[in-house]
Amino acid sequence: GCTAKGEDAAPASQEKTLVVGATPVPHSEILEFIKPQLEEKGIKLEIKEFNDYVTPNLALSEGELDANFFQHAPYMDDFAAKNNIEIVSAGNVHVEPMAGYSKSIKDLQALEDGAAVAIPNDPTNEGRALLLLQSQGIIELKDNASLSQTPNDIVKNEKNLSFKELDAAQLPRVLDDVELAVINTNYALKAGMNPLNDSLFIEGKDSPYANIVTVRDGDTEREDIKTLMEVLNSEEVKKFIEEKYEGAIIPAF
Amino acid sequence: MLELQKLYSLMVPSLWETLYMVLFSTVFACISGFALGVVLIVTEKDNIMPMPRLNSVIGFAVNTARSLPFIILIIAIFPLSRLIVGTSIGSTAAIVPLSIAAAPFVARVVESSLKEVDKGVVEAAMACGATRLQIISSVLLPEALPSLMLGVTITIINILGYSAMAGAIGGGGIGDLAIRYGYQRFETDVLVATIIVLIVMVQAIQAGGNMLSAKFDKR
Amino acid sequence: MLELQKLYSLMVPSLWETLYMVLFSTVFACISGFALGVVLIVTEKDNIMPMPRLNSVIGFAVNTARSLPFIILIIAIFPLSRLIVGTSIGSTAAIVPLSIAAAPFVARVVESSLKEVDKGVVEAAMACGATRLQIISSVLLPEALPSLMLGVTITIINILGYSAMAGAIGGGGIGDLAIRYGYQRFETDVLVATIIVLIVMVQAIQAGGNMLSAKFDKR
Amino acid sequence: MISITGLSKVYSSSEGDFKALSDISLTIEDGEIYGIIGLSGAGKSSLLRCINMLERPTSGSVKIDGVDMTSLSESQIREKRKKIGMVFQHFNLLMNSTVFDNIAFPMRIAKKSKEEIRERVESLLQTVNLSQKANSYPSQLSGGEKQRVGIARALANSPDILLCDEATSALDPSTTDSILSLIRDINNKLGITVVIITHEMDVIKKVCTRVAVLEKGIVAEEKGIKELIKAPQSNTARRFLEVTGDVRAAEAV
Amino acid sequence: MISITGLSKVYSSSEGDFKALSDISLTIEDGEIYGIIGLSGAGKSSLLRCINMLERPTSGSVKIDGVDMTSLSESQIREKRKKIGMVFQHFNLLMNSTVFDNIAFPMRIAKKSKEEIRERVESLLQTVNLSQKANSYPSQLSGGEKQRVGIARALANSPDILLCDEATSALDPSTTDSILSLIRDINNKLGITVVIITHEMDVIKKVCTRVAVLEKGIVAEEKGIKELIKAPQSNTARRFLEVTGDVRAAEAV
Ligand SMILES: Nc1ncnc2c1ncn2[C@@H]1O[C@H](COP(=O)(O)OP(=O)(O)OP(=O)(O)O)[C@@H](O)[C@H]1O
Ligand SMILES: Nc1ncnc2c1ncn2[C@@H]1O[C@H](COP(=O)(O)OP(=O)(O)OP(=O)(O)O)[C@@H](O)[C@H]1O
Ligand SMILES: [Mg+2]
Ligand SMILES: [Mg+2]
Repeated sequence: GCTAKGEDAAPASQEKTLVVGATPVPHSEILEFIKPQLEEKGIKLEIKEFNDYVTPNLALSEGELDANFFQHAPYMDDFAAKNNIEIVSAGNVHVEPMAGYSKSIKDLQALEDGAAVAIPNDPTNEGRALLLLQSQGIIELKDNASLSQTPNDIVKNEKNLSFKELDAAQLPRVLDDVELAVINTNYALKAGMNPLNDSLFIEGKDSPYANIVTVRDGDTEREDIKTLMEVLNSEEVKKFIEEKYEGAIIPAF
Repeated sequence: MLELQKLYSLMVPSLWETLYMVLFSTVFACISGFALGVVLIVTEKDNIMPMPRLNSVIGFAVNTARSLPFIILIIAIFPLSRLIVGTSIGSTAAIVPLSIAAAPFVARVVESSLKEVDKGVVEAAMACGATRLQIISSVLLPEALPSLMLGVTITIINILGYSAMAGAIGGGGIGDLAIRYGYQRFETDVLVATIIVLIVMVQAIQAGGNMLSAKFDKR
Repeated sequence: MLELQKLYSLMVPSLWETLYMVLFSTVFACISGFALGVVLIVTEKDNIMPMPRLNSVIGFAVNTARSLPFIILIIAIFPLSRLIVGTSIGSTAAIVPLSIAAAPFVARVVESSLKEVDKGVVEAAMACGATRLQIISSVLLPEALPSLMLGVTITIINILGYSAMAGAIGGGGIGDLAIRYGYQRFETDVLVATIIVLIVMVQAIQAGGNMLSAKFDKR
Repeated sequence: MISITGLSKVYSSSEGDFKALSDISLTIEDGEIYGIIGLSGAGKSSLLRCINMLERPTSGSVKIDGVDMTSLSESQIREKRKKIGMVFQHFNLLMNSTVFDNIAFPMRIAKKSKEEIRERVESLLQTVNLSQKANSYPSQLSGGEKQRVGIARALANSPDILLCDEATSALDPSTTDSILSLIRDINNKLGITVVIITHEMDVIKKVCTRVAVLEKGIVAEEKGIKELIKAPQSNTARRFLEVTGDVRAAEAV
Repeated sequence: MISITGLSKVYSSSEGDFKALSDISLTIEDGEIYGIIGLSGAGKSSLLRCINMLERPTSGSVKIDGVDMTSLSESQIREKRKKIGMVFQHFNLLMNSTVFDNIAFPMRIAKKSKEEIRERVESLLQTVNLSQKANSYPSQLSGGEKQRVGIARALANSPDILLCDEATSALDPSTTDSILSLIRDINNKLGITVVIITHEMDVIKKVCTRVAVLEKGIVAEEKGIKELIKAPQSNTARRFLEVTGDVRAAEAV
């Protein structure tokens, strides 16, 4: 299986199949939304849902997928460098600003000494959460940019915060157990919180973490990929994202 | 109405994926696990084919396979999956790591079942001039059958549990549905529905296993 | 040098977390699993305390606990964890779902071991006027001891495997380290180190289990 | 006194029912040594097992000292059984316990003191000539040695009734003789009631006061041992005596 | 011809070594029915099990028809064993196989044809009077019935040598008699060699040509049955004969 399914579509059939890997929320939901539009343009979209941040990239580079849609550019770059594979962005789709939530405090200054802070434990989110906390001035990190940082890379922690690294989807569920949790917007939304109203702080709209569609190097000019990006960056999708995610997920095109 | 329809359209393919993955993984895990387990038993010292070196090597391999966290196992055998099923993602690809994770488990279960076979009966077979293979096939396995059935039942339910992790490589299935919709999307109705289906499946597997085991138990 | 130091500072606490989680989970899972397994056996029809209704209820409970994908089990018992250990995150909190996931497994393993005990010996105990509890404690358990040891060994290794998933609620441990650093962050040195540690642990557990089982096997 | 009235036992299996005992009525007086003989499969073991309710009779009653065993509760049966020793045809020893612990078993069940147990077991070990093997496990014993452990175990609690299912069949004549003397002794001294199944006419002749002859699940005849030898009525009894030379073949026809 | 030379057997266990047989030398001629007697624990079963190598002798040799069994390879021993039937003291039946399948077992091992197996098993079932129980499982049989299955199984492959470890101890005298007749018959007709361990002097007297008397692991005496009865030398032999009334107690002292 060296050739992607999209490429070996027989001329007999007009329909091309595009296999795209995605994580469930919101990526796969957005893809699900554009399925009919792509169909009209003669592209059959096959969504493969992943529960993991490593396998979709590997599967992409191996040609098992035509594209994937789950990560932001900094993570992709880091991944590509570490694994020596050539994958590139085909374009931005949306930004999921991360935000800090708490049930016990209303103001970050009220954070007690030694408080427990929950952050996501996966590499696309953990470093990002820490950088967000640094931008709030409560910790200092070794590096001002590196995404691969963990609590071990904290150089200054005046409040002696104790960090709990949890599965991202757990975070909304453990707000009772910690003072502060840095939660991805999609999970906060699903758990019934509104990032705009309920959060203590939130990433700015200029976040570098726009979620991208990733393809193998050289595929950006492929017709079907171009069509995919066209549809993803259409007004309908913008409206869909804005309506469905109530402003907590922001279109980045 | 719409909700039900959505539920249905989610559940049905997942159910098939689960059945597909669990069925094939069980078959492969049992074949290799039985082979490994039998070798583990018969090559023990004082057993019918003492080969302590081989025994240690296989024991080590079995232990190693059981040491790896499942997700790491999945990645470690990517090349193997591709070689065997031509792809490293999807339900079919998930069968490879599932089988490999379950086989050593089966091996240990088989080992512990076969150990319970009365040594006197094995002696009786030896006294007839039975070869080792004959002893295995005509004495050890049939005499341990009820216990093996229960072991296989435990294995199938274990594989079903592990299959929930097949989502990491896009394997899908009921457990993955529970995780993706119930856990990650917070959709309680899907969660409840998947869990009911899972409970029914486990219940059925266990009941079937118990029944077969009792049926073959003539002691 | 620095690398080694970093490795060391990552590994040592993780190792303790793993030992802590596995040890306590094993103890709790075994206590409850043995109790459930024994009840499952003795309440069977034709056994020493036939109570088919109770048997079905417990069988159902055991099956249900085994139906849930581990991550779902974790969130399902959040309230319980909070009640018992005061929090739902961290190594201590992870012990609750680990024990609950392993207990029904132990129950099935115990059930299948106890089934192998010679009925004649149970009869001999009955003929002496032994109570059911005495039959369980003085006949079933000691006679099944070697097989139970192997079952507990399988369980411990299973719990070790599951403990890798404790990372989801910040439980930490070697398996989680392997996943987060070795797998997700591609730090090969951490991956290799953790896997070596895991292999050594599994190897030691299995060797210990085999030894104890053989030691108590006087047949 | 053990009185059995109208007892039958049917074994049900998927292949159909098998009537092993039908309408057995017998009375065994206190202090008797009562023999049961019969061809292989005649129902001897089944009958013996019905006496202590190891096998529930399908119909009929078994009264011990006037108490109907079939009407007792589980716990009442247990109490009764503590005073009934049983030697099994297949020994049924605990494989993972030593000879000592096997013999001590019924006393531990009856919660005797450690001291008492040790003394009694040691004296029993001497009686059955197994002191050397106290710490051996059953798998290290010869057939006869296992049987002697079974006999010692049956005697451990100083029972009022002793049920022996071919207790001496694995023993050489000399060991058999010493076991029989032992049984006769305790019977004389303590007045215990003994029920013996045996194939060996020698055993019957040596110790039994009365004998029941079973034939295909019914009592073919029952009488004092002397009368039996003098005038066997049933075919089985005649054949038993003929084989051992007590009745000449000619007479038997 | 079976010739045993300087055979000893030591059982090692954690509690120390136990010498069950020491320096046994015996010759059993072809076509003989050879008896082995001795007290319980004397080493009879151990000796018998050394003949077909179920127990590896610690030292010494066992020659069958001139071939030293101890020097054979596993597969050569297997071939030899196909012509050696064995009846076990504890039956050792397959619990999950029917009576029929248990008896068929050695023939299946020897890859006999289905037809041949069916015929032979049916005739053996008739011989041991178990045709009714062909489809029963061992757990549904009485002790004597199990033993008869064991005997039928040992005869299934029409062996040249038959090793019987107390093959009739669980049988009533009449069944014993018919089994013994059977053994004598096949011995007469086919010239098979039979080695019998028994506690029953009746059995010895009825079928054996020669007898070895074991005492604590050594051969105390070995002679023709008539000479043994006339002039027993060993204590054991005297006691055996005394108990069965062949020698009066007075003479024995
Ligand atoms: N595996 C073993 N380990 C240690 N001792 C053993 C083992 N097997 C047998 N023995 C001992 O060896 C001796 C001889 O045993 P064997 O079974 O040959 O006796 P036997 O003459 O057949 O006696 P019986 O008539 O009681 O069957 C016995 O004292 C027994 O305790
Ligand atoms: N569980 C069972 N199921 C079916 N039939 C049985 C069962 N147990 C015993 N029987 C049958 O009942 C009959 C009587 O068995 P029992 O064991 O009482 O015989 P026995 O007189 O003790 O014979 P033996 O002298 O051979 O030990 C036998 O024919 C046997 O096959
Ligand atoms: Mg019987
Ligand atoms: Mg013996």
